[in-house]
This record gives sequence, C-alpha cells and structure tokens, in this order.
Amino acid sequence: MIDPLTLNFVTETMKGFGTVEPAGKNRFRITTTPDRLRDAIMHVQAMLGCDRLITVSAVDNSRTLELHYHFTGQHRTVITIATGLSRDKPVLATLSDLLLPAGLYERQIHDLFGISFTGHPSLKKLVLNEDFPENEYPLRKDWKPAPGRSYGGTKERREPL
Amino acid sequence: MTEVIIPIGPQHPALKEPVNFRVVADGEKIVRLELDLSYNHRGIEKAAEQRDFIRVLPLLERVCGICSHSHTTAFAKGIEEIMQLEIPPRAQYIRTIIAELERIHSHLLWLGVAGHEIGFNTLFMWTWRDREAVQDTLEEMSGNRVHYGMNEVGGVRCDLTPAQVRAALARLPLLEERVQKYVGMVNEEETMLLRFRGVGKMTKQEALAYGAVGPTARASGVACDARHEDPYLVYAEIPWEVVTDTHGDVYGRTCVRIGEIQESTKIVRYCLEHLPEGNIRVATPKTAPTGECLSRYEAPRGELVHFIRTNGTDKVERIDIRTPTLANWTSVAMCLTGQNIADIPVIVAAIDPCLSCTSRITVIDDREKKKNAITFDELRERSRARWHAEERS
Amino acid sequence: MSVLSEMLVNLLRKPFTILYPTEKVPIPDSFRGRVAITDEKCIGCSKCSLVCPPQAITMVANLREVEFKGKVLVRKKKPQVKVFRCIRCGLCQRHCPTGAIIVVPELSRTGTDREVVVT
Amino acid sequence: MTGKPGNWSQRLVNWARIKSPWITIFNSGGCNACDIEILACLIPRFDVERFGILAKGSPRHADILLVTGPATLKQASRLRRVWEQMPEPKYVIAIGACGAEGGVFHGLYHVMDSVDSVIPVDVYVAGCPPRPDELINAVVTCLGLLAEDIAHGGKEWRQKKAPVSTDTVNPVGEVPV
Amino acid sequence: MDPLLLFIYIFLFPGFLFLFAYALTFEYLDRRIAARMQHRVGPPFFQPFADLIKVLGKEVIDPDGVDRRIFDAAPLIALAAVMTAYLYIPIVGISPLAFEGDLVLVLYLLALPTILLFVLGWLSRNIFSAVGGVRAVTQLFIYEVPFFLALLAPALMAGTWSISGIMVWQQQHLWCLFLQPIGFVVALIGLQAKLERTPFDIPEAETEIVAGPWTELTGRRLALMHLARDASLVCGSALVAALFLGGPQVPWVISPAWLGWIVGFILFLVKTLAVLLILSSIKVATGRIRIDQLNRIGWKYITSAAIVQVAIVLAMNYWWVRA
Ligand code: SF4
Ligand code: SF4
Ligand code: SF4
Ligand code: SF4
Ligand code: SF4
Ligand code: SF4
Ligand code: SF4
Ligand code: SF4
Repeated sequence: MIDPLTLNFVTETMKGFGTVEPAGKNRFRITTTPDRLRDAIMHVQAMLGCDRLITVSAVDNSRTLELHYHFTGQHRTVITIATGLSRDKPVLATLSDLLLPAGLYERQIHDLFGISFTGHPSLKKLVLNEDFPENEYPLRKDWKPAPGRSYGGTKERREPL
Repeated sequence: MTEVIIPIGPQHPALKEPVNFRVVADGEKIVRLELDLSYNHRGIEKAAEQRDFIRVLPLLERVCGICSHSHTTAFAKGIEEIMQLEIPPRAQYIRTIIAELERIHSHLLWLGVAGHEIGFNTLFMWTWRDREAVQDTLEEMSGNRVHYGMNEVGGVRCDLTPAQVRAALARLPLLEERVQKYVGMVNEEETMLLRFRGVGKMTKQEALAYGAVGPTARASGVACDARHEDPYLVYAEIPWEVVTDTHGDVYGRTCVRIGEIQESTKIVRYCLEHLPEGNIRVATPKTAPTGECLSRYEAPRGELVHFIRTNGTDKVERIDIRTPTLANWTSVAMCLTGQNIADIPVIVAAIDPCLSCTSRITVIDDREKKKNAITFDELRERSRARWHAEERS
Repeated sequence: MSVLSEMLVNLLRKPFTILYPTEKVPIPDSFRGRVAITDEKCIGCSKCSLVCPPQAITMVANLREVEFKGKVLVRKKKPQVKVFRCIRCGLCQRHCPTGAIIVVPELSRTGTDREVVVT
Repeated sequence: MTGKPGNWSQRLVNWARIKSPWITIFNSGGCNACDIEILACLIPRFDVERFGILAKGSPRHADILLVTGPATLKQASRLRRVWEQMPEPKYVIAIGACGAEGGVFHGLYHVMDSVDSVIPVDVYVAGCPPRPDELINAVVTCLGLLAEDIAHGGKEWRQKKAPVSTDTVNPVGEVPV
Repeated sequence: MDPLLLFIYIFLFPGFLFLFAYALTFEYLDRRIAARMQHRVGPPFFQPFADLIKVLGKEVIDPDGVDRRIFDAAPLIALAAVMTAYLYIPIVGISPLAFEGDLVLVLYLLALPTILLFVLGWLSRNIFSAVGGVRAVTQLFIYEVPFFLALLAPALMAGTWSISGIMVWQQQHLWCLFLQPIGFVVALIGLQAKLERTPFDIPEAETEIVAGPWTELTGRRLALMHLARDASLVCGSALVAALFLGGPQVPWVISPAWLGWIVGFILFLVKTLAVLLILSSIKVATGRIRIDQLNRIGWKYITSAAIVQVAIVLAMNYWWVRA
C-alpha cells in the first residue's frame, strides 16, 4: 500500500496545468482550462499513478458548465481535474479514447447538459427518451418543463375508451 | 448460419429491469452487442436539486431498490462532511449494521438470480428463502423490508432496542451455516461449474482499464474497495478484510460475493456486540454551507459515488450519482464479445446489474472501435422485420 | 452431493411456506404500514404535508377546536392522505409535533380505486 | 372469450381461469424494489404456486400483467406494446405507489406519473414497496374482480360503470418544488 | 380382441382417457416433488387440469404472416403422435396392437413433437422461437443417437424388436436394469433431454430466449402442445419402465387373469412413478447446460457410454445368453 499524496507533491507535479487546492479529506482539485485538460489527465495518469477514473461529473453553476474528472489510484488520494466551458457553446474534444469508461459518462452529460464532445464515436441520445425535444437540457439550471408541453412518450398514451 | 440479431429486453425474463441489448449472433456465438439501457431514467438528479434535505432522502433511497441504504448513506455522509458534523458513534454503528445486512441480502439475492439465469431454480429458491432471515432483521430494525428509511442527515432515525439486537444475533449462526452450504454447492454442483468457470473472463489490466468496480473488479484481483480506500463510518476501527479472487470469471465473482457474505456476517456480529451507547443523532442546521464533496461508498455492487455541491440553502445545487452498475457496463460489453448466447444472462448478471439507477447508457463495442448504429428499437416488430430481410437475402 | 442431501432433507421436512391467507405473516411492531390520523390531536400545522416527499398529504378545510399543550386552539385545516400515493416513509410521523399522524404496523389496502384517502 | 356462465364448459373455463392466473412482470421504470418483492412471492416463504400462479416470461402466456414503476417516458410505449401482446382476457395490477400515482417520482420530468395513463389498470396496491403478502392480497383482489367480471359477462361492464378519465395532457409541468 | 374391448382399450382404459388423466397427474407430481424439494408447498392437485382448461379458453393470437393452418395443425399432430405411440406401450399386460418392430415406431413417434416444435419455432417469425427451434433440433441430433442405442441394447439382448417381446424376455431372465445399468442411465438422460427438462431445457431457456418455440403459442395451441409434452413424459417413463424394469409383467402367476392384470397395472404405476421421481430429482438438482457443452458431453460421454453398453450386450449375447 502506497502512502497518500500530499498537497506539496501534487502542486509540484502539476505545475503548469493550473491551480491545485485541497477539496475535502484526501482529495485535491486541479482547475485547468479546456485546452490543457487532455495533457493534464495524461500527466495525472503518468506522474501521479492515478489509474482509475472514478467518474466524470458535470455541474451548471449558472455562469459556466463545469466538468470534473475524478481519479484515484493505489495511493487512495482522489485527484479531481476541473475545467469550465462556456454555457453558450460548450464543446470539448472527447476523452473516450484515452479513458475507456468516459465514453458513457460523456454521452450522459451530452444529454443532460448539452455539452458536445467532438470526436466521440456515437454521441446519441442516451438518458432521455428518443422523442425528447432537441436543445432541451434538463439538468441546466434554467431549464424547467413547460406546463402542457409534450416531452415525448405521449403518442403511446392510453386512448380514451 | 447467417447472423441473427436477438433483441433482449426491454422486457425480458432474465432481467427484471428494463434494458435493451441487441445481440448480433452468428449461430450461438456473439459477434457484437449493442446496449441501450436508459429505460429507467426518471430525472432524480434534477428533482434532488428541488427538494430539501429531509425530503430528498426518500427520493434518493428510491434510486435503487437493492442498495437503498447505500444511496442515503452516501448522501447523508456527504452533507455531513460539508456541514462538518460528527455523528454519534452509535449512529455510525447502526448505519454500518444496516449497510452490511444490505450487502448480505444483496449478495444472496444475486446468488439466487445467477442460479436462476442458468436455469438452476432450486438455488434461487434456497438462497431467497435464507435471504428472508436478513429481510426480517432489516424490517424489524427499520420498519421496511426494502426502503429502510434509516438515515437522516445527522444520524439515524430509529434506535435499536436490545431485543432487536438479540434477535439479529440469534439469526446469524443459521445464516453462517447456510452460507457454508452454498460454498459447498458452488464448488460441487457440476452444471454450475460448467456455466460459471471460464465464462466472462477479465484480466486485472482489463478490469482497471475498463473501470470495473466492486466484486467484478475484485474477482480479477483488483483490491479496490471504498471501505478500505476511503474509510467511512466505522470501517477504519473494526476488523475486516477485503475479499479478492484471481479467477476473473463468473466463478470468481461468485466466490468473491460468497466470501463477502461471510465477511459481512462477521462485521454485523462485531457491530452488534460492540454497539456503543449514546445518542443516535445530532441536531443539524437547516441549511448547508457552500461547499462540495465527493462521497464514496462501497455499495454491494461496487463503489457508489455521490458528487454533491451545496450553495448555502437547504437544497443541494447539484448531485451527480455515479452508480456501480454504470461503471461496470463497459467491462460487460467487453466480456460478452465472443461468448455464447446462452452466457449473456450469466455474464450480465455477474456484475449484478441493477438498472434502475444506471439505465442510461448505450455501450458501444470499444474493442473493435466500431460504431454501432443504435436505432430506436421497436422490439419485436423490428426484429421481425430484420428476420424477414435476412431470410430473403 | 450437498445439493442432493439438501433436496432429500427438504422433501421430508415440513415446507417453509407460510400459508398466507390462513396463516398470517408476522408483522414487526416497527413496520411502517398504513398511515393513521388521530383527528383530535391534529392542530392543523401543515408540517406533515410539507415534509411528505410524494406530496401525498393535502390539507383540507376543517374547522375544529383542539387542545395543544393545555391551550385550546382553533384549527382550520386537517390533513388528508392519498393511500396509494403514500410511500410509507414515516416522515410525517417524524415531524408531526403532536403525534397526530402515525404509520401503524398494518397492511394498507389493495383496490380498484386509486383516489382513496385517509383522513 | 369471456362469456356468460351458461353451459358447463363455460363454467369450467371460468373456474379454471380463477384457479390458474399466470403473471408476467414489467418494470416500467421503478426502483426494482417492487420487482424484488414480486420475486419474493415465488420463493418458499410465500410460494404463490399454491394458488396456481406461475411467472411467465412471454406476455403471450400471461393472464395478469404486474406493472411496477411510474412509467417513464421511454418505457411507456413498451409497456403499451407488452400489454397489447397479451391475449384476452387480461388484467393489470399496478404495484406500489409508483404504479398508482408515481409515488416519490410524482411530477418528475421524465415520468408519466401513473401506469393508468398508459394502459387500463384493474387493481392498485399501496406501499413502497408492498410486502409480499400485500401483493398476494392484490392478486386475490384481482381474482375477485375476475370472478365478478365473469358474472357480469365480461370486463366491459366495469368500464361502462366507471368511465376512465379522458385527459391526454402530459402531466409533466407540475414539478413539485 | 373383440371390437368393443378394443374400443375401450384405445379410448378409455388404458387408452387416451387414462393417458390424459395420468399425464396431468404426472405433471402435478412433477411440480409437487420439485416444490417440496425446494422447501415449499407446491400447486394443488387440480392445477395442471386448471392450467390446461384455462389455456384452452384463452384467445388465440396469430403472429403476423404465419400460416395459420400449420400453426393449428402442428400441436394436433404432435399430440396425435404421442397418443399413437402410447398405444403400443404395454400398460396392463401386452398391448393388443403390439407387433414385431413396434419399438422403432414408438421411438419415431416420440421424436415427432420435437420436430414439430422446430417447425413451429421456425415459422413463428419470432427470433426467440427461431433460435429455440434450431436449438431443439440440434439437441435432437445429439441425444437421439445415445437414446436409440440405449434402447437398442435391450432389444439386442432379447433378440426382438417388439416392446412386449423384450418385456417377456426380461420376465424369463432378469430386468435389463441389472443387466445394463449404463444403458438405463443413458436412457434416463436421453429421456430428460427429449422432454427438454433441466439440465436440457436449452430450447426453451426462459432467461435467454423467453420461451423458445413456445413464445408465440397461445390458446389451444399452447394447451395441446403442453398436453403432448405431458403425454410424452408418461410414454417415455412407461417405455423405460417396460424396457428396463420389466413393465407391467407380474413375476409370478396370478389367477384369475383379471387380478393379474390389476397387479400388473399397479406395478406399472409404481415403476413409472419411480422413473418420474428420478427425472424430477435431476430437474431440481441441476442447472441448464449450454448447447455447446451438451454437444461435447453428449458425443464424448453419453454416446460412448451407449456404445460401450451395446458392445457389452453383444459380448454378453455371445457368451451368456446364447450359451
Ligand atoms: S439516470 Fe437515474 S440517477 Fe440518473 S438522473 Fe436518471 S433517474 Fe436519476
Ligand atoms: S442499481 Fe438498480 S436495483 Fe439498485 S437501486 Fe439502482 S435501480 Fe435499483
Ligand atoms: S448499482 Fe445497484 S446497488 Fe448500487 S445504487 Fe445502483 S441499484 Fe443500488
Ligand atoms: S440483479 Fe437486477 S436485474 Fe437481476 S434480479 Fe436483481 S434487480 Fe433484477
Ligand atoms: S408516510 Fe411519507 S409518504 Fe406517507 S403520508 Fe407520511 S410523509 Fe407522506
Ligand atoms: S397531522 Fe401533525 S403535522 Fe400534520 S397538520 Fe396535524 S399536527 Fe400538523
Ligand atoms: S424465475 Fe422464471 S418467472 Fe421468475 S423472473 Fe426468472 S424467468 Fe421469470
Ligand atoms: S413503488 Fe416504491 S418500491 Fe415500488 S418501484 Fe416505486 S419507488 Fe420503488
């Protein structure tokens, strides 16, 4: 069993990729920009021994759409790599070739937040039903279902007898 | 024989939950498969942003009917971390007891379902019969067989009476004896060995690369266990071990689960015997300060992660639930290629999928990097049309 | 062999089955079953309807005098629970200040009319 | 093939119908707890085979459809199709709070809120999840209904008695806050 | 035999009426034994009858684009084949229809339902049915060979192709169960496979292909097919009882003749029930194997066991029986 990573070590290793700050017990967050994200992740994998992707979380903080990649490894420290995308045109190159499980998380985020991942092998509707309206992203903060509007699934509604 | 496409699901006897695979098979061999799992999406994450901490717990509990306690504990634990609350030891112990009982019931359930998948209904009957003892204990302690409603932010809702502790302790020896029998059965019963051994193989490297979690990964020799990596509740202070296995196939996953039942039984016994006195909850503020937390929890099926962000109100700003089954699907797709049609249920069941939380993915065949068109599948009608087309050609 | 021996033992043993309608399945005292409301105790504070996750409780108009902590209050509303929407979470019981609404260890009903309510 | 209890053969069929209800389970987006409790009815503790109840994989063979869950938008059309595949006479039991009114998921943006808005439901069961004995009660209620329907010459009489609601508006929109 | 007796024999007792009653009883016992072994109560005695009647009364749904006539006819033919086969099997004493070579006819008739099941599955235009149908014939080719060989051994030993003849021969010598234990085991396994019961329920594996060829069958078609299945269970056990356990032949002479018949009939019941008990235990104690595993095991072990048995019989014939 390897010892947990320390803040100093992480800061030292990740210099040049963004700010490093502790975020809770045994967890560090590295905030970086979208264009450096891929390098940062490869660096984390290679230099910090983070061989497991825990999950990819997306958050809408009303200004930007944040993406958080959570990693861990033998050392049991969680490293979160965070980045922000503009809400108007959220586009990011896919990481599903680098991180195999990320393909699924990306499709889910695409559905719920409307972030497009360029280069993803099949960025299709996944969580929502097939006839859910386009350009409606339920987990965005400003989204509310419009009363009386159809969100799909209605054509199979029970016919009045 | 020409390639046939067999639609499995959304309503299929092997899987009680909706899932849709389209298996492309050449004779009895699977050439590739297309998965479409999002039949159970209900929008819980959105609703969780709109309900306060009291009302959100029953909702999160119902993400999943098997690991209901896992979700509430993961959430409560996360909020408590943000609020910087220390919950009383008695509450911690009670949470652990329920969590481990849940693990026992879930693994017994799994063993039965796995038996059922290979047509060995007798095993299903027997394990589920014994599972009733666990369910009775849970019902006595919490008031419901499945959705225990035990947790609240700041502690647990009901205390254990000495009578309940005694009753639970009294049921454990029987359970241990029964589990010992299952160990024998799994190793002796020929048809089970035939169906489990060498099926759905996954190496340690693959398990890591495809992000497998829980018993699926542990059966391939990856000792990942959130209880060990990020100890919560009382796992840091009580004796227990991570169960691993090196077979890497369905047989290995069975062994890990049975081993975990035995381990969990020990934990439950230890906790019941060492239950500290004291309060079962602390007073909690109505609102949580701005903060965020990644709450990791080892659910029966693997690591469950709640990513919680709060904003100073009595509701969360965002909760992202990553369930173990979701993490395991990529590896399943990998395992299935090249196997027999008859093995689909076993392999899929071997990760113990509980799809109500996970139903949202379409797995593409990563290995061949092939894009599989996942079209709207009009279940039977569609497959019939395919069948016609293939017959004609 | 353990399978065979277990089978034969079972064949000779009395079945494990509870013959349900004739024999009752034991229900523990802690079981959260049907919601029951004691009308005399309810002070109409609406707390239960606020915490109820599926919003199964609606407050309906009902004028009545109730005693609470030695004082007599006039309440305007009383709760009404939709039986088939209740998820038996017990939160109403947990948050009711007077213990007027409780979940009792009894089975709820089955039926053809889903609008059934408990008042 | 529901007929008035006249000749002996019809009476025999009616008797058999009550004695041999085969079920099929459909999860329309619930949390699985209800499904597990249904399976728990098959196990030695409750053993519904005593009543002749068999769980069948093919809806073609089933008499009673047990639906769990609040009917998510995506499952609604599948639910409808499974129901259509069942041969008459068929009955539907909506299990749990979800099946009746969406339960804890009532008003979420991706659910229909009740099974009843997709297919006609005959019996509701309260609980979340109902205990297995409550599920047995539900099937018994359903069989009682069946007997009553037979006595009135078919299922239609009940529908005539109580016309179903004819709303076609999507319930989405009233998200509870 | 005079026509009235023959009529009674064919249609009432021990003919079709008894066959149906006994088939339903068999299904009941099968389910009941399985239930008890699984530590539960099991269905009431009228259950198979109620199921049959109910299914008969259900709506018949035609899958799109199938030939209705074949769909209607196939279950009938299957049932008729099993019923015909049944008439040649000795139930109370020697069957009046017996002729030299009826064993071959019976075996052929008993294989018919499986082939019809395949036809149904293939025609259903349902993918599950089609796969199930293909699995059914694949399985047929695997188990039919050892099953034939295993049943051939008693015939070789007795030097006759008539079931009754073999029975009489056993009467004079010894039960084939003791002479050919390997053959008996192979015959039981073959029977289990023929009836598509676990571990050989591959063609209708519920968790893999819903109900295989049965998926699209509804109403009376399902009922008839089911009845044919139950009847073949009776026929199969009766056949094994006749070939290996001496059938309804009473080992000592009882007069008057009718009493001997009754005793023989009781013996028949006891022996078939014993066979059923074994078959049910196999069903309860095992899981389903895969078709490729069946293929391997079938050819490697079961068929060779059957061949070994035949060889032993030939040797025994040479050294012992002829001597
Ligand atoms: S997939 Fe499940 S957990 Fe995720 S938002 Fe939908 S219902 Fe909630
Ligand atoms: S994983 Fe499946 S069974 Fe478990 S809670 Fe989620 S939906 Fe329910
Ligand atoms: S993966 Fe399964 S056990 Fe875990 S939360 Fe989901 S449903 Fe529950
Ligand atoms: S593992 Fe999941 S799919 Fe299988 S029975 Fe359990 S809940 Fe149903
Ligand atoms: S038990 Fe829960 S769901 Fe039922 S009325 Fe009370 S608060 Fe509402
Ligand atoms: S039942 Fe209790 S919580 Fe509800 S209104 Fe009455 S007093 Fe208030
Ligand atoms: S045991 Fe049989 S009836 Fe039950 S779910 Fe499995 S296949 Fe279906
Ligand atoms: S009624 Fe409750 S237990 Fe049943 S599916 Fe719905 S949420 Fe789950």
